[in-house]
Amino acid sequence: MSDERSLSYMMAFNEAVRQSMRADETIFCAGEDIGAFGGVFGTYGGLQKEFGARRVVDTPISEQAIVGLGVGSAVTGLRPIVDLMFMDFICVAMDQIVNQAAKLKYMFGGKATLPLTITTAGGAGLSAAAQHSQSLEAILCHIPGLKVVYPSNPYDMKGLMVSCIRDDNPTVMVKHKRLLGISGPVPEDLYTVPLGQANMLRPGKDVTVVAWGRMANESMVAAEILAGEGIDCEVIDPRTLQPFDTATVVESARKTNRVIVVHEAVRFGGLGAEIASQVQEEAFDFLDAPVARIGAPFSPVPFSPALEKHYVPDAKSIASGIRGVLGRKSPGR
Amino acid sequence: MSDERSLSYMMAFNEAVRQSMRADETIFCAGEDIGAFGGVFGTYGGLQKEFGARRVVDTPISEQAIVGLGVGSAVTGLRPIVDLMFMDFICVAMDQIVNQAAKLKYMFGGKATLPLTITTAGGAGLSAAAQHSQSLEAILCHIPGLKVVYPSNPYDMKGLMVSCIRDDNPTVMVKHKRLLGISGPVPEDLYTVPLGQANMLRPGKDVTVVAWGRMANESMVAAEILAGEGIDCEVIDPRTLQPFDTATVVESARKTNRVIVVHEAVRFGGLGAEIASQVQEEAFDFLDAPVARIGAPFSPVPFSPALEKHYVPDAKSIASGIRGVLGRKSPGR
Amino acid sequence: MEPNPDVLRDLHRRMVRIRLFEEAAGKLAEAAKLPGFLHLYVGEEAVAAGVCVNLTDADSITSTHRGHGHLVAKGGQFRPMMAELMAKSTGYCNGKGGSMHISSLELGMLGANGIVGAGSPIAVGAAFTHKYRDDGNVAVAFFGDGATNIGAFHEAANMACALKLPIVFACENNEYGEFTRRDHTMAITDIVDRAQGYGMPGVIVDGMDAVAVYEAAAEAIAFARAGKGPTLIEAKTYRFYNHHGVQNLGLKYRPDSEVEVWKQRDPIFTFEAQLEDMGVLTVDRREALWAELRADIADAITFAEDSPYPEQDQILEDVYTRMEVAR
Amino acid sequence: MEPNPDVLRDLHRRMVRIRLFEEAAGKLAEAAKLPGFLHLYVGEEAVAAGVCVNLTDADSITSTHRGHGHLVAKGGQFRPMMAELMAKSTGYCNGKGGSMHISSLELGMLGANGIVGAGSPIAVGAAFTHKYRDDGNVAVAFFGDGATNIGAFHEAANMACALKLPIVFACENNEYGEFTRRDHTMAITDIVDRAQGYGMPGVIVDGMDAVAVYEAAAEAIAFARAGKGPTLIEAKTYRFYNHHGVQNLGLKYRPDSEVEVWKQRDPIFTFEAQLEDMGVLTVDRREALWAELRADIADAITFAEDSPYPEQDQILEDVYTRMEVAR
Ligand SMILES: Cc1ncc(C[n+]2csc(CCOP(=O)(O)OP(=O)(O)O)c2C)c(N)n1
Ligand SMILES: Cc1ncc(C[n+]2csc(CCOP(=O)(O)OP(=O)(O)O)c2C)c(N)n1
Ligand SMILES: [Mg+2]
Ligand SMILES: [Mg+2]
Repeated sequence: MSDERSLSYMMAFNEAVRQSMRADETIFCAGEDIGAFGGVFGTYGGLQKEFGARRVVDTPISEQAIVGLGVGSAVTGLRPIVDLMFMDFICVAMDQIVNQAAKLKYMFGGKATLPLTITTAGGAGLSAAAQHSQSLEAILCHIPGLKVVYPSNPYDMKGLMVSCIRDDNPTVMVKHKRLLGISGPVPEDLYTVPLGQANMLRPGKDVTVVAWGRMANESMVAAEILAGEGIDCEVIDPRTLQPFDTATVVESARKTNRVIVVHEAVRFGGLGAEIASQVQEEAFDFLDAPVARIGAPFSPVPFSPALEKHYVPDAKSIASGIRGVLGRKSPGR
Repeated sequence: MSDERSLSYMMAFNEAVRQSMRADETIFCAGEDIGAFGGVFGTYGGLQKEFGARRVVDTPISEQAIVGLGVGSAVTGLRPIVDLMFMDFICVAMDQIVNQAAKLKYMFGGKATLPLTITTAGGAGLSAAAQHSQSLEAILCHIPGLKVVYPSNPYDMKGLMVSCIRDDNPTVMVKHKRLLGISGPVPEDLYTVPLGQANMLRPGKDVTVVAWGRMANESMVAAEILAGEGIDCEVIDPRTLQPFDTATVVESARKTNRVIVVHEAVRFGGLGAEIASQVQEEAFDFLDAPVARIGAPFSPVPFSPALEKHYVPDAKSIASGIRGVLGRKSPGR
Repeated sequence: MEPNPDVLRDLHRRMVRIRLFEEAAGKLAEAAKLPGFLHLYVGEEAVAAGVCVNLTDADSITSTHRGHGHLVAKGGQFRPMMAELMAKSTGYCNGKGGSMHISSLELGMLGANGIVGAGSPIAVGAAFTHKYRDDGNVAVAFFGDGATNIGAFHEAANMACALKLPIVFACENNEYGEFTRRDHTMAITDIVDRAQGYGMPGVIVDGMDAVAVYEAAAEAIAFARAGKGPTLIEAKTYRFYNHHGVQNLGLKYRPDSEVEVWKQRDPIFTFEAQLEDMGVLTVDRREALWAELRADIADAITFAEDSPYPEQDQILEDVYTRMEVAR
Repeated sequence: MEPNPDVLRDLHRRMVRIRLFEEAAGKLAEAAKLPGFLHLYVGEEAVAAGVCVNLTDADSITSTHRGHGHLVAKGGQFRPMMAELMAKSTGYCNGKGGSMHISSLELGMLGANGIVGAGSPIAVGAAFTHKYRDDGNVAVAFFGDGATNIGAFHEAANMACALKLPIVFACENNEYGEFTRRDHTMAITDIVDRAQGYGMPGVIVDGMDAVAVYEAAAEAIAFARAGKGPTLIEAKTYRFYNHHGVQNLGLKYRPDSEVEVWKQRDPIFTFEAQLEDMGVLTVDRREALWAELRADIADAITFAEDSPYPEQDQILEDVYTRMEVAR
């Protein structure tokens, strides 16, 4: 059965782009090193070979012009996929993303469509230090006009990427660097995972854990650990961060009465704050404890693995955070 | 008495810079049109005349290089003040702000000081449309390494600006465009308002209102309106948004049991989310209602005054938001 | 590429349309009838007209904060333009964009832009589409002298050359960026000196002379249409009014004498004199044209004034293109 | 400005120090002893050495992702460098920066930088300080060919010229940006063609020839110290190893033959042959030098290996400079 075929997160991305490009001549890709070389993470591997340099374009190191290329070609009728190698580099192109791509339709009174997909790689865990490890999704989610997805597994990767490409709005697809190699079942056909729909990774009754990207997987490990302690976690992966599927999270909160949000970004001002705020707004009377948040400490990402391993939340720290929400102590703390 | 001298918000800024420059030869200013012309908002008026073109520098339209000029001169021993005319333009310079200024000290293992002040003008209300009206403070506050201030009155403006200049870290001073002309008492001497200390604008017992910049003033008007209805608001202006004075807000929350945060930025992902999250974390058992948030709807800032006036929160919408927190209906709703 | 009489009259008409629109907008602004910022194009008409006479609606242009002139030159209609400036729902952008974001995609005008330099990368994208589709169309990026100091311009220029796109970079060098003289912000005399650093031809043209602009643009556009890549055109020009609004209310930043010298070279009046000498335009015809267009302006103002403002519930419209849920 | 024998020996020593450091780092990386990314400078030693021989600790430089060579050339010590690469608390950045952010402010080395092009605006700031203080010092911005396509470089170059700052822009043109050939990303042959667009002199130099680099840099630096403004130097060079790491493990992007041709021009070995011909360096002295420096490297590795990692509680240190509460 095709559904049982296993593919890596990276190749799921690649297949989403490849199959979409086969189906739609208006799609092209552009970015640094994505053509002949296939991208520094290999995510664009082989696409130029199949589609040629006309449709898979190596660009200069010019992030502003790369996004501008996307904006201008999208508004004139193409369906561009442009790559910003590392999520940190969105800062270099921020004007084109925030002031142009996100606002153009609105400023034009709605008389424009911008079917643009921006792809990038986020997250820490490679000792890549402060400028190559950030999780900046909260910034993007604060900007009206953008959509943001952050898949945690190969199945969602393919389906979300296809949805991003087909979406008539500027979308940002964040790949987590540390997930590129993980494998999982990915159907061969061209399917979509709809934007804006959370995924219930694990039903449970004691506490709701909201987490995306690599943190979704770490949270699942934490849930396993806690299952052994008799704690039944419900783990929700929002998958799309903007628009955010509040309904699913609130419904869960009303059931479990306890919620914790986990993300890799620094805690202060992270997306966890928005989610926590919404949950207490909409499920106030159901909450038995404050909505908790786990995120990185308030510092840039340190280079040394000796520090980075404590910096990034992991199954262990998530488990102890969840115990905290339940008013339990972690062993040895 | 000098304390009773009245000065505009704009001139309070100007005086802070002027007096600081007189006292410290390492301070200089750079930005577009700030020299001969005194800045498009007049905030740098007359400084080049007093200090010469060596210390008050007209730059090319090059926001990245303007901030870079600040970073490089700060790390080599000067105390630069660099201006990004409109807050929206921080996006143009985002890499230098987020990846360079904010992180340099950390990446260098602490062996650097960066006494850099970035000044800019935020906020809507001038029909300046989507690219000249944004309130992007939440983005800056999410970045470890930066400090962010947003004064609501001339007294705080002068004192906070002096503190920013003297601070050995990169600080961002946001002036609200619509407050430039407001006047209030400003001492003539060189004083500071410490960074990280909220200001209790109005003590009250029924509900805590947290608001900054122009929203602090609108909230005060709302408080007056509500006083007539027997509602006693405590209004807190955090003044510094990063580091945020959580203690003052939480203390107030524990007293009033009801909190609402008001900001001009879009609600989703705004700083209100962080504040609401912190309050429910630290005052959970004291809250009689969810922490509420007022912010702009999730769209770019519309040009038409007919739309903008509904887009930006004002005393009226704040008052009805506060009534909501207290479980009361607004008249005619 | 000597322009024929039809082209000359077309150039003239476009310039007069710009002038009248801008003068009217200026008056309305002084009467506090236009909200927001207003950057007038008066004095620079020959540039937009000279370039756009060479374009069709299928060609793309990007513009600047000083964008009305470009839109008029590209065929913009007075009614929706005036309505947009007045923030009405009948404007080109339904009142959501205003002067600084005025646009008309049907006319290939991809928007005025409030961020200096940000239009050029977008023009690169439009040029990419034209090349990708092989549709024979081109993109033109308009921008000021000051904008050439910003990174986005540089990246756009380089990328366009690297990808050999059908694009023309049209620089309106009016010697100032806001209130600061150009020679304070760059150490070169001619913007066109930047062309060689990207590997494209660069040409200087008298921006007060519509025919000179027309000829240079015709050549550059033909070059682009022929697949030979970008050109940088530097048009030396001048704005007659203040950076924004009409009169300068702040500190003086330009000597009156300088303004006067440039006004002597008014691109419309000098051109009209030439056209009359050449017998292409009679006094009667000229007067009739101005009268006709003045009436159009009056009509547009009435239209705009009579138009409704957008309604509050439109705030949340147009942020996203709504997608069918199942697809 | 013919270099005297002392300068020649200094150039040589700096180059050998870079080579040995980089070869050692490459070996450690292959043995998985270095976390993170590693961009080796091998092949380009003549550029950093040729420039930095002209500088003192009071002069400032900014660097790139490929920054070890610059730091060594500026006087960087092996121990804290190696410790930094090994992520130890005794490193130049206490293990917080790593290869990509290695720095030493005492040596005027304002940091390797992970963002292509971002160093140049910072160098402009340093040059501003030098001019402001009138201290006679200069700033040098090192960057690659690929970096000249990014906006930040452009803004920095233009601003430096507009403000006439004491700065040298030193471009290491190694013909590739990561895995993409330069001619795919720009339509010009020589980076130096960009200089004229800013109004500064531009000079091309053989980046495999330390003396040539030295002479060009000496002139440009003297020009800057004399208050005459910036210069762009383009050094044609080549990296012998992969973009990052040592061997290319992915798709082949450079022909072996091309690499070979450049390796024939090894900047150290060709220089040593010259120095021996000139009698400036004897075989004995050369061998003694390599041996001495090899021992230094071995010592640095031991030092680094024996050093402790930073402790968890250091994560939240160094984010801010703590301020006295009352001041
Ligand atoms: C990125 C950015 N920086 C600064 C501004 C403020 N600003 C608006 S117009 C302008 C001057 C532009 O000069 P130029 O490009 O020469 O165009 P001109 O106004 O002369 O037509 C400036 C600095 C802006 N809108 N965007
Ligand atoms: C803004 C930005 N874009 C992309 C990258 C990824 N990147 C790292 S090095 C590099 C190539 C740089 O080329 P060049 O400037 O020629 O320097 P070289 O590596 O050849 O020394 C790229 C694209 C980056 N670090 N920063
Ligand atoms: Mg200009
Ligand atoms: Mg290179």
